[in-house]
Amino acid sequence: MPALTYREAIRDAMSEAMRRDDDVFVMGEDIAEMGGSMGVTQGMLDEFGPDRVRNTPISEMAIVGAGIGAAVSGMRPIVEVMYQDFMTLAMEQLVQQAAKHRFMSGGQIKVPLTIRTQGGAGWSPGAQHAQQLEAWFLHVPGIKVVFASTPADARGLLWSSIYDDNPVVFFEHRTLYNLKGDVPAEIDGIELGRARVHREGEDVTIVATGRLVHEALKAAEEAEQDGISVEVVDPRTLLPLDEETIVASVRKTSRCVVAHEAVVRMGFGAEVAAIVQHQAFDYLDAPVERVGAKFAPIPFAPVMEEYVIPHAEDVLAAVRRTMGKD
Amino acid sequence: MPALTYREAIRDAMSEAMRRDDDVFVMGEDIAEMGGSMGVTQGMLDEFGPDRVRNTPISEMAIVGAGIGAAVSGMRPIVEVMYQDFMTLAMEQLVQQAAKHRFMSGGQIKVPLTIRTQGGAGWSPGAQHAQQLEAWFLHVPGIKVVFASTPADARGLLWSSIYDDNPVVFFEHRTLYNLKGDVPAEIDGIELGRARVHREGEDVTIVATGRLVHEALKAAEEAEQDGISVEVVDPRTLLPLDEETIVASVRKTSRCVVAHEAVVRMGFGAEVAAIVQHQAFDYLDAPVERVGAKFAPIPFAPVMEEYVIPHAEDVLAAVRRTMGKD
Amino acid sequence: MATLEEKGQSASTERLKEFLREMLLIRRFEEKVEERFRAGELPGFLHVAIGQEAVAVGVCRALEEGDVIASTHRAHGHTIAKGTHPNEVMAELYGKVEGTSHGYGGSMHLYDVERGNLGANAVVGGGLPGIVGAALAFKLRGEPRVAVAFFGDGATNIGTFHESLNLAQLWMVPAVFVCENNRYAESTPAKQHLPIEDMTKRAEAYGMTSMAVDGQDVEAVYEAARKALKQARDGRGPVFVVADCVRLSGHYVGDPQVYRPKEEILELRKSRDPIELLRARLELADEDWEEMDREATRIAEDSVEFAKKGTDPRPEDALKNVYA
Amino acid sequence: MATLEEKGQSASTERLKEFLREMLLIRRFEEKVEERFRAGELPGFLHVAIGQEAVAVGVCRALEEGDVIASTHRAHGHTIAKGTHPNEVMAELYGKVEGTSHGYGGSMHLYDVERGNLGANAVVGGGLPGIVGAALAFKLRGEPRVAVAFFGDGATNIGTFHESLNLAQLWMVPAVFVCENNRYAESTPAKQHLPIEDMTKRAEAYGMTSMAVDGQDVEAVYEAARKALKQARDGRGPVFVVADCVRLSGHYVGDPQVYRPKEEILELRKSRDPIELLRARLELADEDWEEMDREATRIAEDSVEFAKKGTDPRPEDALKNVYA
Ligand SMILES: Cc1ncc(C[n+]2csc(CCOP(=O)(O)OP(=O)(O)O)c2C)c(N)n1
Ligand SMILES: Cc1ncc(C[n+]2csc(CCOP(=O)(O)OP(=O)(O)O)c2C)c(N)n1
Ligand SMILES: [Mg+2]
Ligand SMILES: [Mg+2]
Repeated sequence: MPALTYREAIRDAMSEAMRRDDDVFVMGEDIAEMGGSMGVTQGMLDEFGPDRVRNTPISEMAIVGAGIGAAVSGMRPIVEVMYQDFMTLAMEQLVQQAAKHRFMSGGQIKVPLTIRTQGGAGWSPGAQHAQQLEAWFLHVPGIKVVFASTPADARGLLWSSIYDDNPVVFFEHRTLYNLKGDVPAEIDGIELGRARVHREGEDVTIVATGRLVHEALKAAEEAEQDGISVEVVDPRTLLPLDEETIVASVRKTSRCVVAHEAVVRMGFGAEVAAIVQHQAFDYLDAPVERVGAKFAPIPFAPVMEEYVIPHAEDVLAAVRRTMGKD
Repeated sequence: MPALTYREAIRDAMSEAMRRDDDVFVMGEDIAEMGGSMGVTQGMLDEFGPDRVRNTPISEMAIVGAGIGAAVSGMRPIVEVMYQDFMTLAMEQLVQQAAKHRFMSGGQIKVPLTIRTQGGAGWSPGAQHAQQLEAWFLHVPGIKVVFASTPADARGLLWSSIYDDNPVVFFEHRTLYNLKGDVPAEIDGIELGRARVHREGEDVTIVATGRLVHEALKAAEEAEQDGISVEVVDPRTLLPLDEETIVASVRKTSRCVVAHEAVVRMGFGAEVAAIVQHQAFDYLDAPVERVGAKFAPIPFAPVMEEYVIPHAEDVLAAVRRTMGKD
Repeated sequence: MATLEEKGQSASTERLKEFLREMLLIRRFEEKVEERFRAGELPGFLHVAIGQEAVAVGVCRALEEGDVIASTHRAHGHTIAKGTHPNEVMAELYGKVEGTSHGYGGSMHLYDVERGNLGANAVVGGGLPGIVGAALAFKLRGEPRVAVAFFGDGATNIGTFHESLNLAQLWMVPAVFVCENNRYAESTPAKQHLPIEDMTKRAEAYGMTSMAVDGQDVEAVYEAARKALKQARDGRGPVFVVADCVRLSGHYVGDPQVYRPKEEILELRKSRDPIELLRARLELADEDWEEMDREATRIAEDSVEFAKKGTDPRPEDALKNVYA
Repeated sequence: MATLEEKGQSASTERLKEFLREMLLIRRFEEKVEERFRAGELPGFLHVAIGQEAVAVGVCRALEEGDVIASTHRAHGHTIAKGTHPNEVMAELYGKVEGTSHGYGGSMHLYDVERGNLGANAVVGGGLPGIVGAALAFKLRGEPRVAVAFFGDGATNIGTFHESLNLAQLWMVPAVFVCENNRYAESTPAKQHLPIEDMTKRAEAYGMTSMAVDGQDVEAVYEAARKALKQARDGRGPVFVVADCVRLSGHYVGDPQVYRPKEEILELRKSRDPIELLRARLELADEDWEEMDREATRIAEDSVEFAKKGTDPRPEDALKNVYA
C-alpha cells in the first residue's frame, strides 16, 4: 500500500481521472502555475496543459456556473472554490441551478459536476476564511455532499464524486493536507453514502466529520484509559447519509456524540441528533451530545480561536457526559 | 383592537417607523410605483417619496450590501429581497459582512439592518421561487432570524427588527399576506427571542413556524376530536430561539412534533429535535417527530407540489405517531 | 433551425413569411396563455413575451443544428422558436406529464434538451454562466457549436451577467448574449435601473464585440444573429447583441401595469408591433394573412386541448428526478 | 487628512516630503511584518502592499474629515495612511487587545471606525457595496462626505464590483472607487484574468467618470484623488480611479512567486519603486533621507515592541461582540 498525503491523494484522483478521460478538467483561481492556494493541483498544469487546468478570474459565481454548463454539455468538470467561505458567492448557481436542473427538466439533464472546496480554522485565518458551511448543502435536495478525513477516503470519494452524475460538493479540511496515510495501490471509487467505522466500541458512538474524526479518535483513546469503549464513525458522505450504520452503532452502544468543527447551532450534528433520537429512541441511555464551534464567527487571536473551535478534549467531555461522568 | 392583514401589518410597521424616524428607509426591486411584488409596500412611495422608498436594479448582492453600508453609517435600512430564493445571490454580503462586521471590528460597528424576504409554496411558483431557507441563517452567528405567522406578530416583530442593532432576516410567508387578524391599537415591539404559545395542551407540543403554525392549529383541533390535547408553540424568532418555552412545554407534554414548510433534512426541526432530546431527555415519551417538505425541489405541477409540502394532515399524523396511534 | 439559409444573403420573402407565421403562432399561443390563465386554468405565474416575438424568431432561426440556448422567465417564445411543439409547451403550463418538462418545471422552467433548449430560468441572469460553460465544452471538444443566452435589460445589472461576459470574452468561447432590451425590469423603467442609455456599452467593459439591432424587425435580428453566431462559431469570440424591443403586455399575466402610462402601451401597440410591422412590409393579401392567422389560432387552440387531455403526474413522482 | 491643502494647487515640496515620510513608514512597517512573520511570531496569513504605498498615501491624504474608506486583504498601508497608529495595527497582527480590532480581526480585518476606516475585507470585492451604502447614507442626510473603496484589478471580475458601480452611478452617490491595478490577482497575471488592457473601460458600462493615474507617482495619485473626491462631494457622481501600480513582494508573505519571472520583480524594484522615485525627485540630501528612514524604522520597531507587550484577549472574550 503506497502512502500519500491527503493533498496528494486528492491530486491523484483528479490526475488519474484526467488521464483516463478527456471530459474531466479542472478550473479555479490560481490552480495553474501556482498549483492552488493549498498546493493541491501542483504539477497538473505541466501534465495537462492550460486547456484542462484553467486559471480563472475571481468570479466564483461564473466559474461554478460554467462548470454546470460544461457538465450539462457532457463534460465532468472539477471546480475548485478556494475557500468554502467563498461558496457564499456561488450559492445561486449551486442551489438554484446545479441542484435543480435535473428536477426542473423532468429528468432531461444531468449535472456531473464536482465542486472542491476547503476550509477550517486552527491557524488564525480570520472570520472570513475559516467557517465550515457543509450543513447548508444538506438542506438542498439535488446536491451530494462529501467530507473526507483521510487520504484513502479523499482519493476514493473524490473519484466517485467525479464520476457521479450529480453535483457533488467535496469538502476538504485545511489542516489535513499534510496528513499521510495508506491508500490502495489501484485507485478505485468509494461508494457515496457509506460511512466508515474507524474504531469499534461498546459504550458510546462518536459520529465525527473532517478534522474532528481525528480529534474523536484521540478522545476515544483517552476515554479508553477511563474504561469507556468508544466507537468512531465517519459518515464521509453527509448527503446521502449512511443512517443505517450510524443508527446501528448507536443501538449497540446506546450513547451518541456528534462532532464537527462547524458551529453547533443548526450544524450537521443537529440532523444526526434528530435522526438518532428518532431511530434509536428506545436504545438511548443519554441524550445525544453535540460538539462543534461555539456560537461566534471565528476570531483571529489564537487564544480566542482555540476557544471557539472544538478539540479532542471537548469530544472527550461530551463522551463523559453521556456516561454520566462529568 | 383594529384588524389588519398580514400584509398591512408589515406595511404599518415600516410606515410608522418611517414617520417617526428619518433614518429608516426601504429599498428593493419594484417596491416603489408597483408597491412590491406582493403589494406590501403599496402606497409608501406616495407617502415617503422616492428617496426613502427606493426601487433598485436587480442586484441582490449590492442592495443588501448597500443596506449594510448605510446601516453602519447610522441609518436603519429595510431591504426587501423579493423571494427568499434570491437570498442565494446575497449570501456573501449577509454572511461574510453583515453577520461579522461587529465581531471582526472588535465591537466598533453595529449593523441595524432588516432584510425582509418572503416565499413559500402552495401556488405552483416552481422550484426557483418556492423554497424555504430560514435554516441556513440559524447557522450564522451574528444574524437574527424572525419568521412571523400572524398580523400582530408580523407588525410587532418587524418593529423590533427595525430597531434592533443587528442584522435581522425577516421571513414572510407568501400564503399569509391576506390573513386578517387583530393587532394592538398602538404599535409596539415584540421582544426578539420570545415564543408565542398559541394554544395550550397536555399531551403533545407542536413547535411550528410560518404557514405551518396555522396547519398545526388545524391539526390540533382535529386531534382534540380524538381526545389528544395539543399545545402549539410558535417560536417566532428562530435566532435567538426561546428554548426555554419550547423545553418547558415538552417537559409538560412529554411529546414533541416540529413542523415547518422547509425540507425536513437539515431544517429548523433538526435543531429543535436536537435541543428537545437534550433538554427534555427524561421527559420524552416518544421521539421528536419532524414534519416538513419531502426531499425534493418544489415541483410545478399542483399534484406533485401538494405532495411535497406539508399540510395539517401531516402534522396530525405526526401527532398521532407520538401518541403511538398510527 | 436555419437549414434553408443561403449565407451572406438577406432573408427572402419566403423566409420572412415563415418568420411571420412563427411569430404569429407565438403570439396566438401566448394570447391563449393569457386567456387560460384568466380562466383560472393555469397554476403559478406566467410571463408572456407579446411584442418581443421578433427576437425569439430572428435569433432562433439563425441557429444551426447543435446550437443551444438558455431562456428566461419569459420563455414561451424562445422555446417554441427553438422547435418545441406548442402542445408540449402548453401541456407543461398545465403541469402535465406530456409537458416538455413533464410537469416538473412550469412556465419558467421549460427545457427541451433534445432540441438544444438547456432550460428557461426563473433567476434573472441565472442562465448565463451555464451558457459560458456549454460554449467552453464546445470549444474544448472542437465542436462548431454556439451557445446563446437570452436575457433582459434588467439582467444586465446582476453580477452574474458581468462575470459571465467577462469569462466568455477572456476564454473566447463561442457564446452569443442576446439582451432583449424592453426598457423595463418588471415595473422598473430603465431610467430607474440603468445608468446608461446605450446598452452596447455594457460589452465594452470586456472588450466584447457588440451589436445593436431593432428588435422589432425580425429580419434585422436574424441578420445580426447570423453575424454574431458566425463570429462565435469561427472562434473569433463571443458577441453581445442588444435587441431594442417592446413589451406590449404586463410583466406577468394579470399585471395591471400601474407603473406605466396607458398611452405608452397603446402607442407601442400601434406603432411597434413586430407582427404588424412585418405584415405591412410583406404587403400580405388579407386572405393570406387570415389563413396564417387561422392556422396559428388553430395550433394554439389545439395545444390547449392537448394539454387539457394530458395526464397529471402521480403525486409521488415528485420524488423522482432529484438525482440522476 | 488633507487639512493643509490649498485647493487647485499641486502638492508643495513640503507636502511631498510628508507623503514620502508616510510611504516610508508604511514600507518599514510592512518589512517588519514580513520579518516577524518569518520569525514565526505572527499568526494567520498576511499580505503586504510593498510597492503600492503611493496609492494608499496619495488617496488618503486627499480625504477630508468625515470621509470613509473600505480596504482589502492588503490593508496595512490604507489603514496607516487613514490615520491608525502603527502600534495598533501591529498589535492587531499579534492578536492583542490593544490592536485596532482588539484581536478579533487580524491583518485582513483592520477596522478603525473612529478614523473613518469601515473595515478591511478578506472577500475580494466584499467592501464595495458597503461603500455605496455609506455614500447613500451621506447623500440622504445631505452630508458633504465621500466614501472610498480600495480594491485590486482582480476584484473587477467579481459580480459585486459590477453591481456596486452600477448602483453608485445610478444613484449618483458620493463614492470613489480606487482600483489598485497591479496586474496580478494572487498568482494570476492580468492576461489570464482580464480580457481588456485599459481598465478605465470598466467604468464605461455604467457611464461613470473614470481616471487613469500612475499609481507609483504619489503626487499624481493625490491630484487624481482630489479631483475625484471633489466631483463626488459636489454631487456630480461617483468616480472610478485606476491607479497602475506594482506589487514588489509576493501575494502573501512567504509567497515564492513561482508564477512570476524573477527578472520582472528585480526590474520593477529598480525602476518602479514609488519611494525611490519620490526620493529622487525630491533630491533629498542623504542625511535627510537617513533621518527619515531612521524615524520610520524606529516607529516600526516600536510597534513590534508595543504589540509584543500587548495583552492577549481572554479565550471567552470570543463570545462577545457577536451581537450589539
Ligand atoms: C435574481 C432575481 N431577482 C429578481 C427576480 C424577480 N424578477 C423576475 S423578472 C424580473 C425583471 C427582469 O427584467 P428583465 O431582465 O429586463 O427581463 P424582462 O422581464 O423585461 O423580460 C424580476 C425583477 C428574479 N426572477 N431573479
Ligand atoms: C471572493 C474571493 N475569492 C478569492 C479570494 C482569494 N484571494 C485573496 S486576494 C486574491 C487576489 C486579489 O487580486 P486583486 O484584487 O488584484 O488584489 P491584489 O491582491 O492584487 O492586491 C484572491 C484570489 C478572496 N479573498 N475572495
Ligand atoms: Mg426588461
Ligand atoms: Mg491585483
